[in-house]
Formats: sequence, C-alpha cells, structure tokens
Amino acid sequence: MSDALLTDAVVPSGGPGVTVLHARGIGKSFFGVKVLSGIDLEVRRGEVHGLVGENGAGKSTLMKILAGVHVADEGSVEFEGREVAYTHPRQAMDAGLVTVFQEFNLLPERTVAQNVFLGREPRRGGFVDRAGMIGRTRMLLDELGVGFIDPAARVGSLTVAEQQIVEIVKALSFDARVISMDEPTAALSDHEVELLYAIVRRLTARGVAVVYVSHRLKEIFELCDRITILKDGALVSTDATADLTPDELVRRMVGRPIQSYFPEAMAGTARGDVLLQLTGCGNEFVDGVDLSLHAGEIVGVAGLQGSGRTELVEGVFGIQPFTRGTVRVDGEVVRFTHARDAVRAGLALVTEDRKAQGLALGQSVLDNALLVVRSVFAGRTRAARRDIPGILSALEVSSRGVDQEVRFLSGGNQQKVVLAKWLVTDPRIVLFDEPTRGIDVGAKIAVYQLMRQLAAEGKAVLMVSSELPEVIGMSDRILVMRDGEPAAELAAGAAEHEVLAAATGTHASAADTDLDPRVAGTEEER
Amino acid sequence: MNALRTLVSPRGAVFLLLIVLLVTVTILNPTFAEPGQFMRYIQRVAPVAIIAIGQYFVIIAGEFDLSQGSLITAQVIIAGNLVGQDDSRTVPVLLLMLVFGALVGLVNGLLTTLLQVPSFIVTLGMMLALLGGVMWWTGGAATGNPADSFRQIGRGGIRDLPLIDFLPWSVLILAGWLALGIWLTKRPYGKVLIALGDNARATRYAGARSWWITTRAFIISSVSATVSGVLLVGYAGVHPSVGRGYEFIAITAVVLGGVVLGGGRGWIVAAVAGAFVLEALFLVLNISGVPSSLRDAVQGVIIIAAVAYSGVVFRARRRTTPATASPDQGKGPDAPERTGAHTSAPRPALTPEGVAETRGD
Amino acid sequence: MRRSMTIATAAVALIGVFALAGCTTDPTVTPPAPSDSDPGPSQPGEAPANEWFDQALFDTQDAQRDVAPEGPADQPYLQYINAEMVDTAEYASDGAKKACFANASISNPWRQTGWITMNQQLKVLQESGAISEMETRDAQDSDDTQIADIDYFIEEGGCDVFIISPNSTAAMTPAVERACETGKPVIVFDRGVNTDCPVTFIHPIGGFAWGIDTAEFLIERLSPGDKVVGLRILPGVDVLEQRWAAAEKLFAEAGIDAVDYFTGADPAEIKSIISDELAKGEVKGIWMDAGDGAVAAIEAFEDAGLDYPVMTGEDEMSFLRKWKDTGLTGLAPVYSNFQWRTPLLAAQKIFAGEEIPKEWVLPQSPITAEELDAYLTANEGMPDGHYAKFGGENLPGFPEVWQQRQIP
Amino acid sequence: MKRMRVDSTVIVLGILLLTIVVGAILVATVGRSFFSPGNIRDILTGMSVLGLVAIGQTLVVLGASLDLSVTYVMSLASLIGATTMAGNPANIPWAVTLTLLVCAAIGLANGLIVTVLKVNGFIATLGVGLILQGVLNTSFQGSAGAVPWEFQLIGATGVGPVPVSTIIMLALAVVVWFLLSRTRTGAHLFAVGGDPEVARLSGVRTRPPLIAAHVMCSLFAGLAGLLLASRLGVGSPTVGQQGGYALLSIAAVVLGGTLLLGGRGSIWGTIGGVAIFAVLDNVMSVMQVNPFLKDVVRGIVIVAAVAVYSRRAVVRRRSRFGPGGTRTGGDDAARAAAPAMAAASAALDPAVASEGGAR
Repeated sequence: MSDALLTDAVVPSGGPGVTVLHARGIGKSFFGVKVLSGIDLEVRRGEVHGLVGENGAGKSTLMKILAGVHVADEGSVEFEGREVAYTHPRQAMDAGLVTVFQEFNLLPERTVAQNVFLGREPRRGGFVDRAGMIGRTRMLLDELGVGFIDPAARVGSLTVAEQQIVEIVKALSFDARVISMDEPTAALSDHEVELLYAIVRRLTARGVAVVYVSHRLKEIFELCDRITILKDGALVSTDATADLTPDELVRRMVGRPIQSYFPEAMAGTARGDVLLQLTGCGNEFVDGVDLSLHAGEIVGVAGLQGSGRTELVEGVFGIQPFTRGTVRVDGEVVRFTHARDAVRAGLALVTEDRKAQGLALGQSVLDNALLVVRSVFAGRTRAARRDIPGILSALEVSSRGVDQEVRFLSGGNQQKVVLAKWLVTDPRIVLFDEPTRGIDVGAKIAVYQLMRQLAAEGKAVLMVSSELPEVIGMSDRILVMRDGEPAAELAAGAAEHEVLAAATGTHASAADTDLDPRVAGTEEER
Repeated sequence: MNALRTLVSPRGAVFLLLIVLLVTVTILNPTFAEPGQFMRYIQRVAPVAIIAIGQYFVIIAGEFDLSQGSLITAQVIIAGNLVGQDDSRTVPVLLLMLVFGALVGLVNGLLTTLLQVPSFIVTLGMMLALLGGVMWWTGGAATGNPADSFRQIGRGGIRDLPLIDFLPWSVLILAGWLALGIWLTKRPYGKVLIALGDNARATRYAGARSWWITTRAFIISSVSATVSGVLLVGYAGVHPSVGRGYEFIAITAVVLGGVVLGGGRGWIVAAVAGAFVLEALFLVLNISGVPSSLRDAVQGVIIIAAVAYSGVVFRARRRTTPATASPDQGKGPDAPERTGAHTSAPRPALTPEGVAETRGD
Repeated sequence: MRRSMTIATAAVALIGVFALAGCTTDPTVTPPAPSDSDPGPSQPGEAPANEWFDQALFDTQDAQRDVAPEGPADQPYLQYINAEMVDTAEYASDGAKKACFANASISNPWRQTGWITMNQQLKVLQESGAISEMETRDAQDSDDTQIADIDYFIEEGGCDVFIISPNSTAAMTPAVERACETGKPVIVFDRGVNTDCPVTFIHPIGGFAWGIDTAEFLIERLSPGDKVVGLRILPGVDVLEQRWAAAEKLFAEAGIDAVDYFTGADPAEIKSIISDELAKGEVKGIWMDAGDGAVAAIEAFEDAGLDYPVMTGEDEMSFLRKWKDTGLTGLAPVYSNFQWRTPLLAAQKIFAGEEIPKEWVLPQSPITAEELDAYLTANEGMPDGHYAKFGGENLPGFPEVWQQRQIP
Repeated sequence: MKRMRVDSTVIVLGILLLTIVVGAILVATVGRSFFSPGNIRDILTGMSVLGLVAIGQTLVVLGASLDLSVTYVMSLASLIGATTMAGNPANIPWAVTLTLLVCAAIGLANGLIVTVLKVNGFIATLGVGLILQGVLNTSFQGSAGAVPWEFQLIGATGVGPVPVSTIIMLALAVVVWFLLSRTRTGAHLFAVGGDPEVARLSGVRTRPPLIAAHVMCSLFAGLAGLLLASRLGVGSPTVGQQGGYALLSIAAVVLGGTLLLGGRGSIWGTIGGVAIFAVLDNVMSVMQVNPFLKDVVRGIVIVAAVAVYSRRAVVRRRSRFGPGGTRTGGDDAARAAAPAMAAASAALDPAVASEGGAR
C-alpha cells in the first residue's frame, strides 16, 4: 500500500474513462435462495456510477461481494485488469477497492485518526507514530476540503455527516481507486448533502471511481454519469444518465404495474371514526405533527432517510415521548411515556430493525410470539397461547415447530413472528416501520394482505416505508415528512414523483413530469 | 436415543458430570448409596442449590449478584441475635429476615436499573456494606445459636420413614423452592426475564417495564439467599464465617449448568444440577483422600474443562445449524407448503444431526 | 480442521497451566481410580516431617505447663512463668503517656472479646493517669497494612509506647525493629516476631503446650488405632500450626489414626467433613486447633445418631455450653484471652520503672470438666462468641459491656 | 471547534480532589494534618500495591474481560521471589526474572483459555485462581524464603514523603500508558474491547491483544507480589488474599472510569480510583473508625462514585428540535460545522454553488 499522499500528481495509470472495475455474471444465493444472478457491472476511472433498485433488489449483496464481505457463487471480478476474489474486507481495501457502509464501521470512543488507521497504524521506531498519524489524517481531510474536522476529536462527538466523511477519508487513506457508498445521504441535512456532492466531485476529478447507491433519485441524476438498475436480483440496464428520465428509471426499477403487486382493499373496508388524533405533536426529533388516523384506513408515511418518520412512530408509541402537542385515542387525550402505556391503549409497533428491536433471537418462536402479552397482559397468556398456532399458520410461518429458536428462521419468517407477537394482543391501531425491508417477496405479500385485513376489521394502520411503490400501492392517504416536519399530505394513487418532490423539497407542478434536477430551484428553506 | 443426545449436548453435560461423580462416590464409599446417607447429601447441597436458583434468575437477565454470601452471613447473625432462646420469636424473626432480604434485593435492583451502575459494582458495594454493617451491629458474634425450633428447619426432618429413614426439611424446602423456580420460569415473568437477558431493547419495545423485571430478579436472588441462610443456621449454627464466598460458588454452579454469563440462555434445573456437581466433587475429593490442599486445584480444572466443553461444542453446533434452516424459502409468490406450527413433522433430510432443540420445560 | 486446531491449543494451554504450576500432582480430570477406601492406617497428615515442629520449644513449653506461675493468683494476666526479669529504669518517667496500638484485626470472636477487655483496661489506666490516650490502627488481617500502620505511628503517632499484636511473625519483624529504633518501649503480644528488640513479648505458654494438653487428653481416653479427626481453621499461622505439630507427633507416637482437614472456621464445612468421616467409619475423637465451629462438629454426631466422641474444643462459651448440655468427655484448652489486659499494664510498669519479664509467659491451663460449671456461671448471659477466661471480671462495665459486645 | 469534553478521567480526578478536601477537614478535627509527610507516605504506600494490580486489571477490563486470579498470582510471586532470593542479594535479578516469567506464563494460560477455549474471563480466571490456590497450599506451609536487605529497600525507603514503591508504580503507569497509546497492540486492545466485529472487519486479529492484556495483568500482579515480599521481607501464601486485591482492583478500575463492557478507559483514571481508595482508608484509619464501618463506607463510595458518570455512557441519537437540535441550530457541533461546510462546498466547486440556487 503506497503511503504516497493523494495528490493531484498521482493519477493512476490509464487516462480518464478506462475501465477500472469489471464484474461479470455475478451470482449469489443464501439458504438456497438466488439473491443475485447474471450481474454485470463495469465502472470507469473518474466516473460516478449510480446503482439503484428497490429494497431487496440485491444492491447491498452486490456491494458486499465487491467489498469482500461475501464471496460470489458465480461470475468473476476484474479490478485494474487483474482478476480478484476477496474473502476479507481488508484484502479489498488494501487493493484500493473500499466500501462505505450505511452503518459505519467506526469506534465511537476512539479519535478520527485512530479510526482511519485502525489495523494499520503507521509506525516510527517500533511505536505508533501518533503525530504522523494525525498529520496524515489532517492532510487527507484538507485534501477533501474538510479541514474543519479535528483528527484528534472523538468520533462519538462528531455529527453523522462528519462520521461519514471520516469513513471516506479512511477509504482515501487506502489510496482507493474505487469507493462505493451505500445510502451516503441517508441521515444528512441539506448543506451536508451539498458538501458530499463537492467531495464526490473532487474524488472523481482525481480519477477515483465512485459507485453510488441511493434511493434518492434527485441525487442519482445530479451526481451520476451512468446508472445501473437492478430488480429482484437481476440486471435491468446500464445507461448514461443523460439517456434516462426519472419516470423511465422508476418504471424500470419497479418493472411491473404497481397495482398488480399490491392487494386491493378488501370488500367492506369502511372508513370509520378517528381512532388516533395527533395535534401539533413534537419533541427533539419531530415538530408540528398533525395527523388523524381513521378506523379501516391505511395511512402511509413517506420521506427520505432520516426525515423523522421513525421518530414519529416512536413518539406516538411513547419510546421517544412527545414533549409538545396532544395525542388523542378515541377522542380522549392520552400521554404515553413508555411503550407499555401505548400497548395498553391498544397500539402496536412493528419496529424497523427486526433483530435489534423486535426479536429475542435466542428464544423460541412461541416465547417471542407471547412476549408482548406476557409483558403487558400477563393474565391473558393462557388464552394467547391457544391463539398463537392459529395466527402463525394464518401468516404461514414455517418453522420446525413452535419451539425452534427464532435465530434459525429466515428474515421473512422472523418478520411474521414479530407480526404474530402484536396480532395476538388484538391491537386497534397498528404502526409499521419499514415492514417489508429485507424480506422475501412471499413474506411481503403476506404483510400486505395482513394490512388489508386489519383495515377490513376496522383497525387503523400507519405505515412508514422508504419504498415508494409500497407507500403508493397500499396507502389510502400519504403523509410526507421532510427534515422532521410534515411536508405534505397526498391522496391515494399519487404519482411517485409527487411524493419524491414533497420528500426532497423540490416543488414540481403535477403536469411537469420530467423532473430536471439541474433546473429545479429549491424551495426557500424555512 | 434422544435423551442420550441431550446428555451429550452442552445443556445436558452437567447431568452427565453429576452421574459420573455420584457413581464414583458410591464406588469409593458404598454406604453413600443408602437412602439415609443420600438424603444427608441433599441436605448439605440444599443451601448452595437454593442460592444457585436465586443467582440463576439474575444471570439469565444478564446481571451478577455478588452480595448473596454477605447476605447469608448477615441473616445468620440476625437470626442468632433476634431469636435467642425464645421459641415464640421464631416465626416473627423469619418474616423479618425475608422482608430484610427482599429489601436488599430491591436496593440492588434499583441501583442497577435506575442509576445504571453495573450490577457487578452495585452488588460488590452491597457485599462490603452488608457484612461490615452486621458485624458492626453485633460486635462480630451473635449472642448464640437460636432456639431449637428455628434450627429444626435446617437440621431436622421426618425420621424413620419406611424407605428413606430420614427426610430432612431442607430437602423438602429445596424441592419446593425448585418447583417454585421452575413454575416461575414458565410464568410470563420468567419468560420475559430471559427475553430481557437476550435482547433488552426488544423487551422494552414490547411494553415490558424492564427496571421492575430486573429488580424482581434481584429480589428473588436475595430472598433465596435468605432461605439458604435459614437452612445454614440450622445446619451449621451461627458464626460470622457462615456463607463466606457462597456467591462465587453459586455463580460457578449456574455456569456449570450451561447458563451463559451475559443472559438470555440457561435452564434452571441445570443450574441446580451444577450445585449438586460441586458438592459431589467435594465429596469425591474428601473420600478419595486427595490431600485437602489439592482440592481447590482439581475443582478449578474441572470448572474450566466443563465450561470450555459446553462453550466449544455449543459454538460448533450453532455454526452448522443455520444451514439446515427451515424449508420455507418459497421462490415466487406460490403458496409456501403448509407446515402447521403444531404438526412440526420432523424433516430427517433437513436436520441431519438433529440435536433436539426442544426446551426441557 | 479449524475445530481440531482449537481443541489442540486448548490441550496445550491446560497442560501449560499444570506444567508451570509445577505441582507434583497430575490432577486426573476423570475421578481418581477407586483406591481401597477402608480406613487403614492412613499416613498422618501430608508432609511427614512437619516444618513447624521445633523440639526445643516443644520441650520448654511442655515443662512450663507444670510450673506454678509467679504473681498475684487472682490476677492471671499479671502472672508469669520462668520469667527472666528486665530492668525498665531507663524508660521511667511520670505523667500520662500516649500508647499506640497496631492491632492485626478483630475479625474473629477471640480477638473481639480481647479488644473489648483491652478498652475497659484502658479506661482504668486513664483514670489512674498512667495512660493519656491509646491510638489504634487496625490492619484488617493484612501484613502490608500493619507495616504501614507501624510506620505511620513512628512518623506521625507521637507515641510514648508501641503495643503491637503482629499479623504474622516473619512479615512483621522488620517493622517492629524500626519501632524499636525510635528508642520508645515496644510491647509485642499474642503472636511473636523474630527479634528480641521489644521490651517484652507477652504470650501464654504457647501452641505446643496446647497440642500436648489436648493430645494427652485424647490419648488417655482412646486406644491405639482409634480414629481422631483434626479440624484446623487455616494453614500458615504459627500459633495454630504449632498446636497441630505437637498433637500430630503425640498421636503418631500413641498409634492414634489422626487425619486433619482445613475448615476455614466455617461450621457448615466442619459439619460436612465430620459427616463424611462418620460415613467412612467410626470416629472416636475430635481435635480442634481453635474452637470455631466446635458445636457444628458435635451436631454432626447427633445428626448421624452416633454417640459423642472424646473432644477438645476451646474455652468459647458456645463449646462450653454444648459440652455441658451433651455431657460428652471433653476438654476446653485455653489460649488465655486475658492476655489482652497485660500489654497496657506492662506499659504502666515500664513507665514506673518496675521490672517486667523479658518474655512474659502467661499461664495457660485448659478448663477441665470439674471447672466447667464454675466458668459457666461466671460467664452467665455472655454471648456464644465470648471466651470464658477473658479475665475482665474486675473491670468497669462488667458484665454489660461484654454481654452487649460494644466494639469501640 | 473542539468542545471541551468532560471525559470520565476528569470526573475521577474531581472526585479525588473532593475526597482529599473532605479528608483534610475530618483529619483536622482529630488534630492531625492531612498533608504531613508521614500521612502522605501512608497514603502513597497504600497506593503502590493496589496501583500495580489495578494497572494490569485495567488492560484486561479494556479488552472486555476480567482477572480474578491476581490475588493468588501475587501470593505465588511473593513466595517464588523470596525463596529464590533466599537472603542472598546476588540472586535478586534471577529471582525477579523467574517470578515474572512464571506470572507471564499464568497470564498466557488465562489469555488462551479466554480466547481459544472461549471461556468467559470471570470463570476462566476463577478456575485458574483455584488451581493456583491448590499449588500454594501444597507447596508452601507458611511464609517462606527471605528477602535480602537490598531488595527490602524498595519497600521501606522513600524520597522524602514519597516511597520508592510509589515512584516505581507511577513510572510503570507511564510505561503502560505509553504502550497503550503508542503501540498497535494497545490500539487493537481498545478496538477488540469496544467492538470486536468492527476490529475484525478492519483486519485486526482479535486474539493477540487480549492474550497480551492477560499476560500483562498477571505480570503486574507478579510485580505487586514482589513489592509485598520486599515490604514483608518474606514470601507469604496469603498476602494476596489478605488484601482481597481481585475485587478491589476491579472496583478501582471501574471507579476510574473504565467501562466494565470494555472499549473505553484510561490508566490515569484507574490511578485516580486507586488514590481515592487510599485517601479513604487513610482518613478512616486516622479517625480510628471501627474496621467494620470501614467496609460499609468503602461499599457506599464505590457505588456512589461509579453512579456519578455511568449515566453518560449511552450514545444518544442526534436531536433536531431540542436544545441541541440541528434544525434549531442548537447542536453546537452541527452549527459549528454548517458555515465551514457551506464555505468548503462553495470553495471546492464554484459550478455547483451557483447552480444550486439560493440556499
């Protein structure tokens, strides 16, 4: 690994536009399920190559293969002309192919410099050259134009954007020729996104290739030179950004007409009275939330990553209680300060991160399914235990018996167990946070059917989702959040770009279909 | 076949070890097999087994309770001082001791959950403060052994029964306490407690009041220590060194029982078996004439070997099992085959080594 | 392949632990092969030649047992045996003096009783103007702390006299020598040190005498081949080790089958040990190097439904009372608790310039069955942890202070 | 831009100062001066043995493990040292080397059992401790060996009020602090203790740092044992147990701000924790507090001190609208970053700035 600093002089061999990374016919399957098949990806020097696709399209698996976290079952990868097959992330990094994952690989308790050089601390006279390390890190930071970050600061004290920059600097310290970024702007505010653009442009100007994975179409069009589209683990197309319009991109991403994918509202679903009423609710994460949720209704909550959607449902549920505004259930004012109060009032929350917030992996399917009842309605455990098998088979959970540990189930089945856990309490208001993230299509359909059934039974459903087709396909009404505040409320069947426009703050008239990112000014920030 | 396979699995290893040790003791000293003698052995294990039950609840919640030993010493001296020779005061003092035990557990629990001080440190502080406090209050020695009626609990029993000529009360109390413990692990509280040890956040999001659940585990642990103290007053009498170091014995017993430090995994019956193993080991070493100075060394080796065995085997088994995950990976939206949750028809093909994972409720 | 490699490294680690531990044993993990377990004449204890056995000291203490102590009969704490007096004229000076006491600990009932008595003695001397005050530092059973305590007294204490109850003999020697160098009188009591620089060393006759009294008592009432179980609280303390060394020798000579166990003074452990021994075979006699847990040993016999053994305990009230209730043939050896009064009185004598013994050997006579009742009535109402020969009957606060056990 | 970060080491030193102030006042009421040479010496002597053990324990706790065998390692070290020296000053170098070699081997055994056999540190070192206890009881009857006068000097003398042993302890603390911050193994120990997965992904081998930590821990316990031998003049099979150094050293380490879960901690925090205990004991001894009450006070102080900063350990999500909110410009880090970021992006790429329209 050359220690030479990243200066303009160092332009890797071959002029701009030469292929630096070429993956051919990549295939991968987990537990016998084909997750990727026949993927070709060709990345050129100095290019920003967009990689888009719905949730579960296989984007992150492809990136993990390039990063050396997983090994491809089929196909080959050529990096700078040599065929490579990395089995450990460090091999890829040393070779110059570095990935910045969504959840950062950083140690909060250590300084920026210590994180950047973790595992390969530079030495002088046998000891870690601390001054040299800090100096090198400062130089890299200055290279990127982010000199305001202090290399000796504790990473835990930095903002999310700054932490991301540290990951990028770490990549640069490997003298990376290809840097792939997974959802880099997820939790960034506007000016932080601006800075990321500038950094990416500076990288490409130096000949570094950037693989850019994002849901935010606006960014894809503003930054990327070429865009590869994946769908259901297969390659759809690779085109220059100029030859592609947002609508065409969305159509290719989603592929099939939206309606057929999402079940229709069941017969007899009537919109009843208001079950949940939020007026002016807010806390340190969200502000000014007004929402009324009617029985038999599915309200979708859309918005970019980090726009406060999770904080909204956690506010309703009492995990991050609201400090302002009033919450009414069945018309009566309530104050939830603990999840227990919400569950008692008939609410349920299917959380975003199944493994961290939803399941006790070491316990059996039955114990997980009964967790809420045992925690809040201990008396009804015996009755619930009788209902569980019925609920599980209704959701078609397939496991080696009720006693099998949840750790051994597939993602889809685990999510079904979480659903069962809440259904057995017969909730009246069900909140979903990214209910179908990372689960197989079969399980997705089961979730959608369940939502329709709940609505049919006169229950109220609030669904947070980053998948625009899902939000549009399932919601009777769509609340769009931006930067912690409600940005707009759209009727059912709204077009994707309308939702996108509200989510990103770029106001596009309904008629104007092609959203030209370069022209559209941004609404004056309040 | 299935039972043998469980025996070999880490959860069952402790029973295998117990059987081996008991057989050895019987070989070394045939009289051990007499019912009366075996009852005495259980009587001796009862105090350690009962605090192991208490420690089990704390450890599956992912915590430690180092204050059990000092609490036993304190309760023993309290009993000696407050009961004295007056039989009528036996019951009131017993109640007072149980209340005091519950109070100590409550303080341990609240300091751990609300002040968020690691339980290792909270119970270490409690260990020092409790012992110091009682010794200061009583000047180091109790006025004397309490009245016989009090000591009967730990010493006496039902004599000349047909088969087993002597059934000590402490065996009944242990059986009762274990039954209570098993019942509790099946109750919602027990299930939520072990879920809390496995994933504290998921349990909080499910609406459980985590601080109250963990605090109750500490109360169970301290009350168990109190019951154990009552038995020790009967069995051994009142002395400031009664109970010294029992918390480490309890933790060792629970870990020998396959319970994982850090919480979320472990079976109460195996934890109690761990206590029986330690006492059986003490017996074997005593009877086989191993020089007393060497006993600790052998005990150390066996503890490490037993825990290492379950650690290595458990890890190896966990790596292979995901590959044989359930067969529901339906490709397209075709209806995945219906395996009723109840009729978990075993799939020989898919679970080659099929170590039965049934939880021995 | 990986797993077998893990197992191999683990094996190496375990062997490494044993090899380095240099222990002579090969602790077979599987239970030891069942050697014949009938209680044949197993060899006494572990190391054949007991390091602690000192023939010369054994003989002197054996002789001292029969010497009539000089000094006032009703004040055993002032009596001495075969004393070689030393002149303390150089220290003579009047006025109340400040005493500094470095105590090993008060962590067992014997020391707690003595500590209460010492404080009552202090009150008497304060009223009589001999001692102004006594500053005490408690080492809580730690040699290192006691050395720091003594050094603190030397620098900060402003002491006129040092009173030291050493935590252990060899470790305290350097510190005591530093105290002597201050020129102030140094009084050592209870456990000795390997230096004769202190003005006086106050102690009862000693461990060997205890061993002889108890062993002879048992040997007279048992026959060769009878089994005696020796219960010892902890290894390494010279006072206790000498008791067992003497007894072990006499038992061997008399053909008594004696085996010893370390109990950590935990009654539960004692009861388990005795129950195991009773399960193995008949136990005729119980020998103890300290009275802690004596009652538990007796109760083991009761629980097993066997008749009581011949037993030697200590003059702790719990043993005396149990001995009285059960009527077993027993003896209560005594390690004169009243010695806790002597150091302060010796200090008074030193400042008065009176002669005091260089090695102040206090009388040490066991309580026999005949004297049992007398001592029981004298110590009526005392807690179980109290010691009969505490010698504080004529001190102020008797008996309440000892009954309530108010530890200053 | 750097906010004044009040990390736990600063708080520990704050608590220490508080203890000293309160101690000085209490000691004055008894008519003694807290800062007299004899008193300072007593405090510093009290720090040296526990300090050495606590330094070693800090390394192990940093790696999210524990060492309960230190008490027995200390006793064994004092015996091996004293018996090998056998009163002859010429033997000192060899005695010290042999002792430290044996201790390092014990540490290696601890490390291998924890990392290879995957046995939890608590149980592994508890077991090894029992093994050592067996060795001690078998091989040694009572105190043994003799420490020549030259070696006793280390324990007995001092430079003014500061004992030589404390100087050695503090010097070794500097060495360990240096090793911890300036060697790769040190950096990797923090990483393995903090998040083994992140460490592994960055190519760090997760076993060696923890094994090294266990070896160092036993080495330092050995040094403490030798220091005790020097002070006692003889080796003793119970010197470690007398001080209860295993649990006390863990308490001192946690009191010093090191997280029991690993990943964060500092040698100087631990030295602060050890100092707090030493001052506490000294004040209580000077005031002749009943020894049983001493334990009560120690227990309460341990829990209270750790409670002071344990609540801050939890990493919070970035707030937007509250006092520290990014949107309300409250979050000083974000606020401080905003202009710099805007300026940086403008400076970097003039084309973008103009195009992006008024911000």
